[in-house]
Amino acid sequence: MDLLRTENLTKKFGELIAVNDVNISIQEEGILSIIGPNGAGKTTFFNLLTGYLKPTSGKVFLKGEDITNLAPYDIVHKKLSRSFQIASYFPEFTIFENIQMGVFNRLGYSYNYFANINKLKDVHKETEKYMKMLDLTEQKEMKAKFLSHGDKKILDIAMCLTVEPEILLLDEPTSGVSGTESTKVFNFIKNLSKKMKIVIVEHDMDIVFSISDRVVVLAQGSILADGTVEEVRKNEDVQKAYLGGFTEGGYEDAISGKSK
Amino acid sequence: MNTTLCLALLFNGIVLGLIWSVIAIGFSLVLGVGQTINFAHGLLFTFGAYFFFSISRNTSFWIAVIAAPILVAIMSLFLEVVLVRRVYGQDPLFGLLITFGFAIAMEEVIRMVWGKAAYSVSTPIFARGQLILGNFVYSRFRILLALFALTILLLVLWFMSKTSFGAIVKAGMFNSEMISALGHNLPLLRTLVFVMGGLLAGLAGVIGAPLWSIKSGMGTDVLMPGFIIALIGGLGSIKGTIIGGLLVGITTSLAVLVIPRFTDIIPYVMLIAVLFYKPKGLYGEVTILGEVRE
Amino acid sequence: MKNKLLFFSLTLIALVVFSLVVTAQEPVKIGIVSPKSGNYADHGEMERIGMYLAVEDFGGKVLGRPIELIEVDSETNPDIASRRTKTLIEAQDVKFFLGAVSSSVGIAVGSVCHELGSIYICTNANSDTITGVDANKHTFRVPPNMAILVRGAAKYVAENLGKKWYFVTHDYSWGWSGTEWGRKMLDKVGAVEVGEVKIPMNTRDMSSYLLQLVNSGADVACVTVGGFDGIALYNQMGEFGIFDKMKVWWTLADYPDSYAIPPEQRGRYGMMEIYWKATPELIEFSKRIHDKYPGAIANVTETNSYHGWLGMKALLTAIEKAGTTDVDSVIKSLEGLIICDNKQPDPTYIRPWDHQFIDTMFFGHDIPGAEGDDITEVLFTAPCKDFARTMTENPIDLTK
Amino acid sequence: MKTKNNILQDPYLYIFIIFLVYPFLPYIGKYRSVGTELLIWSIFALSFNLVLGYSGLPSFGHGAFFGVGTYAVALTLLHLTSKDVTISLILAAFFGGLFTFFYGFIIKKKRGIYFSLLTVAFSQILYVIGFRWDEVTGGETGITGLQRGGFLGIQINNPITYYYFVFVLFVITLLVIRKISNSPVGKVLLALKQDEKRAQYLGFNTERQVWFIFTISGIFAGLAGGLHGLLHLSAFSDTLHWTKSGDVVMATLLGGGLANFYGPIVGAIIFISAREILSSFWDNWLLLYGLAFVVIILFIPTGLLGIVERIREKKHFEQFNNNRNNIGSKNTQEIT
Repeated sequence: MDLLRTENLTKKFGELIAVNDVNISIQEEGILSIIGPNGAGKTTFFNLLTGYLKPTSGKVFLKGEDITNLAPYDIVHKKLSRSFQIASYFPEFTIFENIQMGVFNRLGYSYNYFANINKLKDVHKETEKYMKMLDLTEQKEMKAKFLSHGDKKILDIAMCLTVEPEILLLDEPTSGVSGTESTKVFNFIKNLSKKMKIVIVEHDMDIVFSISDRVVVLAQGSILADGTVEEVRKNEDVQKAYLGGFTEGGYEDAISGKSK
Repeated sequence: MNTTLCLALLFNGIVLGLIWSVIAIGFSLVLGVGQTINFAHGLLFTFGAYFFFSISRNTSFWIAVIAAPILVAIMSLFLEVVLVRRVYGQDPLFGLLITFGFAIAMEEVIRMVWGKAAYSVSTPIFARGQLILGNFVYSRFRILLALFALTILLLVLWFMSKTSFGAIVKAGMFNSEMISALGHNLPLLRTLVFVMGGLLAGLAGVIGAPLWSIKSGMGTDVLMPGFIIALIGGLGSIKGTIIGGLLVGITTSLAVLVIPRFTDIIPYVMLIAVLFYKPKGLYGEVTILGEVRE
Repeated sequence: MKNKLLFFSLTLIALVVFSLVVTAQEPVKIGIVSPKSGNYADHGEMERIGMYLAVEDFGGKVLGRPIELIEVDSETNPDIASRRTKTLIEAQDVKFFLGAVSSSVGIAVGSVCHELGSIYICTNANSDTITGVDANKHTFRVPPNMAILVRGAAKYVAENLGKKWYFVTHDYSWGWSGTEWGRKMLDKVGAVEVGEVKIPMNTRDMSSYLLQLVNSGADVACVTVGGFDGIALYNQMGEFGIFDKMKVWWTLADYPDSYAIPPEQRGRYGMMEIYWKATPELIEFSKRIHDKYPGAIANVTETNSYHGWLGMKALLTAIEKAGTTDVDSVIKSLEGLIICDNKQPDPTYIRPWDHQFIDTMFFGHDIPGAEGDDITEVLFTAPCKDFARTMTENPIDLTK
Repeated sequence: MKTKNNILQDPYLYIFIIFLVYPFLPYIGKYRSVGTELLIWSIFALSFNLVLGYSGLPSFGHGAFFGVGTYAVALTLLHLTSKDVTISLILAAFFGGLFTFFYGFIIKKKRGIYFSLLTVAFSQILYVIGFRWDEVTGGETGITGLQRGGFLGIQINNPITYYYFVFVLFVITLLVIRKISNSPVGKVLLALKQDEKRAQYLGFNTERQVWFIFTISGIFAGLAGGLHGLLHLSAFSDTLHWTKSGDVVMATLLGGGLANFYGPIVGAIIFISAREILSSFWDNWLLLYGLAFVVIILFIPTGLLGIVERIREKKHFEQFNNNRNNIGSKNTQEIT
């Protein structure tokens, strides 16, 4: 039974077709990467999966259950969580408070009007667990808005984890992150994939080809290619879509990412 | 209920709707492009009426019709540059409060300058008398004012859809960052739109002065239908504002037969009903941070 | 040593003299609650002018003690008016209050004064309830109420203006009282009602109501609409040519409202509480107002300024008569007081059982096109006592 | 446990003492009805700040729910035989909550400009009803001449006992609202104010949170309105008018409600007493009143206590800036 399945999922903004009749099914194991040029509809696709946008037509199934019209907060309770292209977190909160929010929800405190936060031992313990996991403990009392860009990305992902998802959708986790920190993010995602299904939207070809078990290529809102890293590399249409009819010689280096 | 009365009330609703639309358009443009709630719009309307009253008494009716809106436009330039410009992009409540405070203060200035009494403007000679068709009686002056309002609305409609400035203003509503990205000077655009709103408020004041007699508090009474029609019509949509104005005007005018005492509630109920089903308003394409998600 | 003793005794004497003078000089505090801001600020201003002139007539003193006027802004808001009246009583122990342009403020201030034991003379509110169901021992009311005004004019209107009446009612308690008294007079004067339209408070655009009036086929429009709504209605009546189709009778006509209308659009009949040319004293009083307060909205004696003057004069006369500022004895001396030098043809009498001032009223007609100040002609004057409510009609007991 | 010194730092202590001693203060103590008014407005501003300060919802029609409370008290006292005020105050809070419950459902999805304008629209509906439905609300002349009986038997008719009755309710309200703002829900509200989309993706139904907090603030607003009605023994439609809703917004902003829990109280005290003093000295005081709005928004948008918060945050930033440099350097050696 597949973990996540879409049936001719389509989204139109007026005449613009952002996602065009996408049928995809995502199984249990490994890391799936979704690549494609800007405006291919990757982020819109994530928004449709997680209930942020209502599809113009088509359906989304999570473990067989139809979640098309559910709101993000209901889908999150069904263990499907996602991070954001521009890292989003609570700037005025400290890092501890940011992570604590997800724990509040999972431990059922979201409608608790009277508990004194400092006395909630279970919340405290759980939040410490995540803080250790991300070695952010030294900056525990620092306001999130003062973090470096990379740390913000990690915090965003950490907040997704507090929901203990079975599927984690990561929207360009390393974009805008400098060399040293992107390796830190890269390793972090690597060991996460052991515990849960990970779907990444990514531009960095080195990461895509070294980390993914399966690659899906999106262009103008529809799937161009879907298969292992090797199959996608060889695929004619992918090369054409990516390079727009470059001369013969240039294909290989562009695809292999050396010229970056 | 005899039919002539319903006909008269329907006709009266159209007249009322057109005049309210002139007020609503100014509010809608400022709200659309500048994303600020301009609660001083009612005050600018009042200044239009007072300027029209003073100038028409000392000079001639026609000089006043032209001079009053221009004076109000200059005043709105001052208001935008000194105050409103500092609250663009901040919490919408700030824009609302700063213009609201300015309106309270300036209303007091009006009372200091023009005194606290109510004034009336005498109907110009050419517009006196009534249009009488059988027992359908209607004031000729009101019809002329409605036509004047209609011309203003059509002018703005033409200006917004046909001229390049109009196109930039419309684009400014969709995505203000895009406008500055394309090299247009966004702050200048917002100022010009605010001044345009002021000019429209002044024109509406010229219409309102003879109609509803002039008192310092007349701005707040007119502001409510103004912003409601702007939202019902859809922000920045001129067509929407005109249709919204007619809708509200006609319903309010006919409602006198049904619930004479509570006709003033009609615009508010219509607003809540429209925004509940169509958050962007009837013809609105843009929502300003109105909804978290669809 | 000696001069120190001398110095000490001199200061002692000075102190004693000073305290004596101060007590003798203890000012009589009078609170004035009238609108200084908001839409009715102009009526409030005229009211206060009348009061200042009355204090001036008394040379600024009563019982040999200086008069101290403490003014608070009612903002024509009953909530704020009652709070500020309460503060004056609590903090400055003010025993006497005057003022109020609207009935709601009048009722609110009256109930606070009754609760805390101060006298309140309501100078400009006409709703019947102030000397009716809302009356109390501490409240007096200067202007005539709707019963007097409407009954005083009804007979003349039926005989001279027309028999088919169409009621135009300001849709709140004051407006209803005018129409109710009009309806009660219908069969007495042989008139008949051909319809009614209710105009909600704070309406700007009167067209939808005037359209119902214009082809109602009535002879007379009996209008009880006041304040800015009244001005807007009067102004827009000209537009819809109401005056060509029927006569218009305003149950309560204020001079400032007629004055605000462009001359060629005037033409209403109406019962006025004062007519500035009725007596030489009133004409002289108007000149006095004009000279001292040129900026005022009306440079002749009109309802607000006259009643402000009359209310203050009655209070000061009563205090002089009672010889003390004790509230109960001043109430006693107010009840039944007759003021002869009230600048009117007949004296003013304060009825003891409902604390209503009774004097004369004037039925006038705005002359279309009249310029300057002399814009109304008086058709007849009527004594209020013939039309005031009797005990049977208004059974109230102020002693409780 | 609260250690000794931070009890002294807790502003609650000072506010408690000031209001406790107020009637006995020289000169100003005599103004008991103004003192009671300050307490009532503090309750109103605190509950309003749950919506504005904590959830970031720019409500501009909260005067409506205050007015509903005033009318609830007036109508129950008018029609109920016994002069006991207990039922009327409970009804005031109940109806405040009921109206916010229904209207909250309608606008729970709206934000920003739409939220402000829809709350103005709703308060105007209640104003027109209150102003014109003469048979029930007394219309322009309102409802007057009420008597203040006992509350559960305690006599609260004379000004002093009523002042302390309102003082007790004020203390209870303050503790309850402080409890809510320090509770998990308080944190959720602050979170949805900063980034509502993020909060939704952590599983919070932010629309329902907005709906509930709007209702809770309505309950307290209704209570404050009821106490206002009992203070003046009357009910008028003026508090419902949208221009009056500006007062509680300005009081909350002036005090620094956006930055500090006690901001609304400070704001209410300054704003209401300034209005009283100003209006008794100058005919055209509305000019200053209007300009105050402009000055506050332009120069101290986060209010007086907001300035305090900003200084505290600057210290917080510097403190982390220097120790972050050494953390930063430690991290990089570790990886390479």
